[in-house]
Amino acid sequence: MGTRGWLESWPVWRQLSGADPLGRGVAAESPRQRAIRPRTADADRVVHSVCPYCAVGCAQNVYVKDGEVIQIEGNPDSPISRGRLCPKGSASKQLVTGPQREQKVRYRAPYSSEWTDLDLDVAMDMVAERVLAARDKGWQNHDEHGRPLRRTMGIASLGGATLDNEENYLIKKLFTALGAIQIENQARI
Amino acid sequence: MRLAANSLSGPVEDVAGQAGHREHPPRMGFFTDTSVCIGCKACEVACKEWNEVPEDGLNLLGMSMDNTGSLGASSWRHVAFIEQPRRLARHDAGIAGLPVGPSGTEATAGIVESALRRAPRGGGELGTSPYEPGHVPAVPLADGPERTDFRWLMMSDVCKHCTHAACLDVCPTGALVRTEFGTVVVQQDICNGCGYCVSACPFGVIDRRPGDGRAHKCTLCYDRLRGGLEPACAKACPTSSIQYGELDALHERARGRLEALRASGVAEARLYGEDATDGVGGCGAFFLLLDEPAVYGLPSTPVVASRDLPAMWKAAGVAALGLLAAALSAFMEPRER
Amino acid sequence: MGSNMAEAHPVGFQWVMEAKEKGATVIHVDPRFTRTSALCDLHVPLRAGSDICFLGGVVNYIFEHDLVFRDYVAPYTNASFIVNEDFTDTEDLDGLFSGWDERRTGYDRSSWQYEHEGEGGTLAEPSTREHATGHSCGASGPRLEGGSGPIRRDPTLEHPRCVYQLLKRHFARYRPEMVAEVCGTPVEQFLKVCAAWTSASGRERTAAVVYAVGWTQHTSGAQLIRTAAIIQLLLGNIGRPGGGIMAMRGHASIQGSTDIPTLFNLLPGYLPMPTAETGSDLATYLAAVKADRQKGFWRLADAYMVSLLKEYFGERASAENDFGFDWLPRTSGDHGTYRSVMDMVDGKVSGYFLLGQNPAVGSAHGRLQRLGLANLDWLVVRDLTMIESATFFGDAPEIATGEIVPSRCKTEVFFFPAAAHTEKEGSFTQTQRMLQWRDKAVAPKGDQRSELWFFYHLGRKIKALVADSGDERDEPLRALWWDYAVVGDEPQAEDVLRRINGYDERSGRLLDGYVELKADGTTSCGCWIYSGVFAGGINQAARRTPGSAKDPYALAWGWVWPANRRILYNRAAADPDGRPWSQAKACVWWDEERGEWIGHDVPDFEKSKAPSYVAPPDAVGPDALSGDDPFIMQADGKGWLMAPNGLEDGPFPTHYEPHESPVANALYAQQANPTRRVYPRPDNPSNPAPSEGHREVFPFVLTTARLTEHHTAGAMSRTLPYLSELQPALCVEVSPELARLRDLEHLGWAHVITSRAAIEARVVVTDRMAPLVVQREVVHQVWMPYHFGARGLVTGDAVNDLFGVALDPNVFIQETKAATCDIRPGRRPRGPQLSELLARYRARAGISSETGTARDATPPGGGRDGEQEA
Amino acid sequence: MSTTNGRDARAERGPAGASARERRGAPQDGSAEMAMVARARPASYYGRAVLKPPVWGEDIAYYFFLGGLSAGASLLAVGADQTGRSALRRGGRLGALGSLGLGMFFLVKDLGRPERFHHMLRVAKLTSPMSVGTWILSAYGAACGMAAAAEVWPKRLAPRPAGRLLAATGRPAGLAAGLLAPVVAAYTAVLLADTAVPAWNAARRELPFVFTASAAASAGGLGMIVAPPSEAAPARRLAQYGAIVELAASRRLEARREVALEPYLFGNAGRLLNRASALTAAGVLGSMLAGRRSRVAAVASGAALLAGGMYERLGILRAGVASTTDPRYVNGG
Repeated sequence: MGTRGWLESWPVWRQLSGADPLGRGVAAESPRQRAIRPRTADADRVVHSVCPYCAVGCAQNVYVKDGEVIQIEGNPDSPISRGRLCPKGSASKQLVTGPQREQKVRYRAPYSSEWTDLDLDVAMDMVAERVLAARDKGWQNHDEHGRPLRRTMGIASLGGATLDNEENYLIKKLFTALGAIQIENQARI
Repeated sequence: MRLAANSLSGPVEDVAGQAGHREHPPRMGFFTDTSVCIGCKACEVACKEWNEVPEDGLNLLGMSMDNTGSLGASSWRHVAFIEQPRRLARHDAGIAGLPVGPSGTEATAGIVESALRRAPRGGGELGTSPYEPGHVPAVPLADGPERTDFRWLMMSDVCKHCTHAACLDVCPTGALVRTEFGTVVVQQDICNGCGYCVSACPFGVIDRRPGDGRAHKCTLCYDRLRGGLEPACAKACPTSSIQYGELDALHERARGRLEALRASGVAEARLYGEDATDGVGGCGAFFLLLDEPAVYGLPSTPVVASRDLPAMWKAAGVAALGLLAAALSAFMEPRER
Repeated sequence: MGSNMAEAHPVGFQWVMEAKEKGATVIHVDPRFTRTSALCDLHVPLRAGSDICFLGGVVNYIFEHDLVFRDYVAPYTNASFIVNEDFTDTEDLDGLFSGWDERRTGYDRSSWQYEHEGEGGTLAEPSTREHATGHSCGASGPRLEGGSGPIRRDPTLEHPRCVYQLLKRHFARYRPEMVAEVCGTPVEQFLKVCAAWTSASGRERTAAVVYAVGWTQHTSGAQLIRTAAIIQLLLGNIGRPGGGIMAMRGHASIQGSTDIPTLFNLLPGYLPMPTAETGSDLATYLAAVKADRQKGFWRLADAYMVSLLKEYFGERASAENDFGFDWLPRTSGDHGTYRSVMDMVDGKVSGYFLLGQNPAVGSAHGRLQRLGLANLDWLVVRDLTMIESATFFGDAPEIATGEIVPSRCKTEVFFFPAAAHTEKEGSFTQTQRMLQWRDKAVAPKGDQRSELWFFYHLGRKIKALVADSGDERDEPLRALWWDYAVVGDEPQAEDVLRRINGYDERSGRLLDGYVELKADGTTSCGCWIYSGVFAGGINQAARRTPGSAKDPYALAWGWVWPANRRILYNRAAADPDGRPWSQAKACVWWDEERGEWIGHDVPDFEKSKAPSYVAPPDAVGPDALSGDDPFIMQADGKGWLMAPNGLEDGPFPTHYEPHESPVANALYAQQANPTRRVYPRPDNPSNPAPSEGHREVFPFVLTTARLTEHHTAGAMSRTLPYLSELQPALCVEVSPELARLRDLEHLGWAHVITSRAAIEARVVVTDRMAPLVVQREVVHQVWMPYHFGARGLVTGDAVNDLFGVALDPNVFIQETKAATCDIRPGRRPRGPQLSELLARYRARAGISSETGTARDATPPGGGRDGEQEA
Repeated sequence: MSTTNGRDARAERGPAGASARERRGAPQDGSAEMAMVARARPASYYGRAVLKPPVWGEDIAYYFFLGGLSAGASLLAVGADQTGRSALRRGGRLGALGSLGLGMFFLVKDLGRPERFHHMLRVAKLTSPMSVGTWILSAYGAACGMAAAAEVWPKRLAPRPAGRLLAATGRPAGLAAGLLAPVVAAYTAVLLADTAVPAWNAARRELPFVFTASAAASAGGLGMIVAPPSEAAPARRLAQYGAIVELAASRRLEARREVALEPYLFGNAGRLLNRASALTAAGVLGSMLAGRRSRVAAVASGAALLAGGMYERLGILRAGVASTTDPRYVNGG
């Protein structure tokens, strides 16, 4: 940088030499200010999504950079939401990227006051075994009139209103094959 | 160097040009139409998400549904909620015929006010820092006439991006600048936290963030504007209460809206901040209000203090000369023994 | 009504604001003045839980002022149908309909049926309580033998036993003065609503109704919505643009979780679960789902069911084995979530899955929920964050009272972190039945997994465990088709959706819609109403073409079931001759030249069936639908002003007081819904009914709602700083009048007490709450948001602890929108003192487990409505 | 924005001052609030401040005081230099630099980002009194520094080139400092007046006089401390002039009876300003009665004047803050 360049980098010089003598605009801009652009411009990709809160179904654009969500905002193309989001929808970046989210499987042993960590695959095996055991424990083959029931009262489930259709489909299908009938969700509440 | 006309006050045709921007885009701004605000606060959240503004206190304030309290270093949008035992034009609150007593609005507002009196900086840190009102003396519900009506006003407040921005005028580091869009922003790499802008702003908008030390306020999403996007709050606003666009077009739209509202009987509707002849030369963010500005916590007649700067320097010059003269005369006396 | 749309669905409310801008009158009927009320033209207060009386008053007004849209009502509804002469109305039985069975505390519905031409009159309808009950009808029209006719009709609507006249008489006493007395709504206010609503009727104008859980969470919730449906039918506002009844549902895919249900009584597509009675074989089951001689598309339920079984069991489902029907479990009565929780308390349930659900905060009677959780063998919680339902062993209020002792609580808890909506692909079905596909943005971290992953792999592991068991009861697991496409270890949601859409099993082609389904096992389909979502082999839910002037319904954005129809029953948007009622309200219409229905929307009618078509008398199913039968899912093709079948609590909606009410029923001796489900148990006490005395103990009406800034039980909002700071504390809103009465201070503390719980909150004194005069007495209402719990950035007592379990008889939804309570200044007591306080209140009110559960207003000792468990 | 009809408003409300006193001065027992609520309140948003109270702490008041003191001291030093009062010159020059240095310390300390102090020199903004002040201070500081350096340069090093240079520039530097000094003393008043703070802005005509006069009084006090009474007559006179103008300007603020000026009279700020007036008056009286005879009395009087000057700035700062916390001062009422 020559002397002139050095001088140019000094706002006072730019005040004296340029169109902003009072130093309230261009003269006072820093290099960072001149380079500013929206962080979404640096996104690797924009992914189409839908707000996970209420059932209006506002379309969201999820901006992703380096495998992380850097911004979520409304998709203006949506005939439902026209790009708008309520406070909850507007907070959904915090919802998915915030520190409140758990990342590890946690296990509370009977009679304990503590959580401990558990390997995911081990936990899955434990749950599979317990499902079959609970199923057997609550199994009912026939009712008092001898009519077939083929069901278990040992397992119950609650949830699904914020899950995907495909997920609910598998849940209902698997539980039905297991004979579990007490499968419920928020729609009952 | 020559200064343009109305450098300190009065209407300005080309604010960005006055700040040295050449071939700049038209002046952009906000029109906030409070008559369609549903008080959802999406603007507050969308603003914080985009600008990564920190949470500023988890406190119940008792100001109707407002738990933000005011604009501040960590609240660049603030939705005000005003409950009034009055009628809003043809709106019917359904109070008539109910077994009601006097309104509670005065008493509840009184309790909040007395709590604010005890708050740090008189409640001026709402929107910037946590504040727990704690227990305040109860105000007995007043006797009086039965309430007969009710209205609930909501308004999303924001930095006004004044034509003559006091914060910008007084900033000694050049951290505050006028952008090519005619908006006013703090350059966070420059601000040294002198705090002058805080005292200068006639709207009580900008503040210094504790722990950070720098001044913060709405940037009208300068970065987004640079990318051709609209500000986060305006984009989120479900009912288009917050409208973003070219200021001239917004003015036109606002006048149309005002006429329509007045025609429908809302006699109190008024525009605030759209008048280029007001004390700040008009605002880049202006409002359609349904009551007088003070009700929303806005100054009735905001003025940029720099308007009087020449007079102030003149007075200071006289005082300085006076000091010089006093010093001279102090030594002019014959030498004492 | 029953919805606080601006607060609970702000983005949806933009359309209301736009309609208002265009001149629509917007009315909000709600116990409390909300952010919705502030933006409406008119807010009308009413007492929580009195909505049927209010709406019945509107029905009455329509008849009194002769405002029925006859051109619509006569051809499109069952108004002209003649009803069995044995039918007796509540007017004559003081709040009961004919067919009441005291022993079963339920109705025999045979006297509610239509009269048929020719021999026999009515057709016998089997009607034990557990058969074809409301909860097994889902959103479909219920079975109706003889729906295809010939039904006796009087097109003049003069016959004293025609539905029209019966309806008129049923609501004759619901006059404005009665509405004022029951609802507390001043006559003048009520009449304003009537005038505005009825003016939006006829060819040129329509009115729309928006409701939410403010209507469903009542012991008469289903009938409440029916009352609105009756009004909308009478005004000709169903099936038309700008009309209808809009359920504002509260969760991203709660509509989807009803369509593809995780509900005990339903299989996908509103097919009922087999019951002990209907489950002996497929034919018996199908006979219970559909009548032989009925109209409409439900007549084809055999094709839907067989296709489902083909998806479930693949090759193993064949005509020889009844398509594996016998592998399905059978229900017997109520297996709803509240029943299950009581069974947990009673030690009958071993394991419990909570999938994005937080019943310790979000379900009624939190204490019962937590005691249930503490009495399991194991509990699996899958959520984004730690929730109260997982950490109950450490932070339940019952630990302070000594009711839960961690060291003696055996429940083994597994917490699995869930993937968020950005971390998995899949479809949500929003509140207008629209499926919208989400793409996956990023990979979840650590152990976070989707439910799809979890259940796919759980199923895989279980199938492996039972592969060689030899046990007959494991046969359905072995037969279960589970070969969904997997990439890495991630099951592919799109493949699941393809299987839901269905295939032609012979050609392997994806089906284009449910009309292609066959009952012979040659098609498979996971959910018949979703068939078509992969029409043409394309994921229609992932379409994102915005709407335009030429395409006002944005038909290429997402996909709406059924068949991408945006307005259900839109045949009714045209007059009987097939012309739009008016050009401004044109939606679909009959194009004579092309010989088909066309329009802005996808016609919800057989495309080439002319308006003048008259079905032959012996036709059944879709073939029996005439050109003026717009309601193609109904067994008679008509909109039902009277429901001869499908509802537990009567063919007409009737005003009953909420399960807990401060006042006696002013209309009938019958106090509350006689068929409501109550559970008289010591751990589920009810506050007394007025006839039982002690009404001064719980003198106020309690109601709850959402805040814009929070989401349901709070796990997705109380944990976020940006939302928590906006509503940082549990508050209770009271009127200045109640504040004065109870010495409550703005921003001070108060506690709210019912026979179940006492919880504390900060007081907000506001003019937005106002007392009402009900039956000449002042009634105060208390409002609280229900989002708070023990965890998160902002915490508070769980409001749902205040409520007990009393359910709607049709859908088993609890009454959490109206109860009685007391409110006192100051914080609640802690630990054992809290239990003592509640015991004192129960003693003062003379509460036993039977209190409040009496069927009617007659002194206790008569019929009981308690669920009688064998 | 300041109230233009303050007189009427105040007259109507009668004991408006009393209510202000209650709010800030009286013990907070709640009775004030009760009384307040009973009255119909002027339109406001829950009584919340319209403006942000200044973030400036007492450090800034110290800086104002020390800056003024430095300016006055420089003037004294010039006079003393010209009139051969070496003790007064020495005390003035060192006092000017010392107080300036200490003042700068407080100024920088009060910044949110002190390490970015130098950003003040990025721009030269005529619209910003703080920027203008910064540049004046820079020049003034340099002059002050050179004058003080000449004062303390060891005699045995005088022959060195640097010593010779200092000897030559000491006087011109002192003179330059003296000429800049009045601006240094006055600009801080403009700095305060050029804000939205009602009490400061409404006093924009008076504040420069208060500030320069107070600077004179303080410097006079300093002169009386650092110089023997025999040399300190100009210091005493300067103090007297300053005190008279300062007290007169304060009275004038009172006399204007504008609502926005109320905070100068009541509450915490009012008490500080009363104390300032009392100390200044006592200092001047002391200097007139005993200043020329007793060194002890002179030092005591000087100290009183200095304390008075400091309380003056503290009071003005507090009055400004107080005027922002009540919406009444912005929107009337």
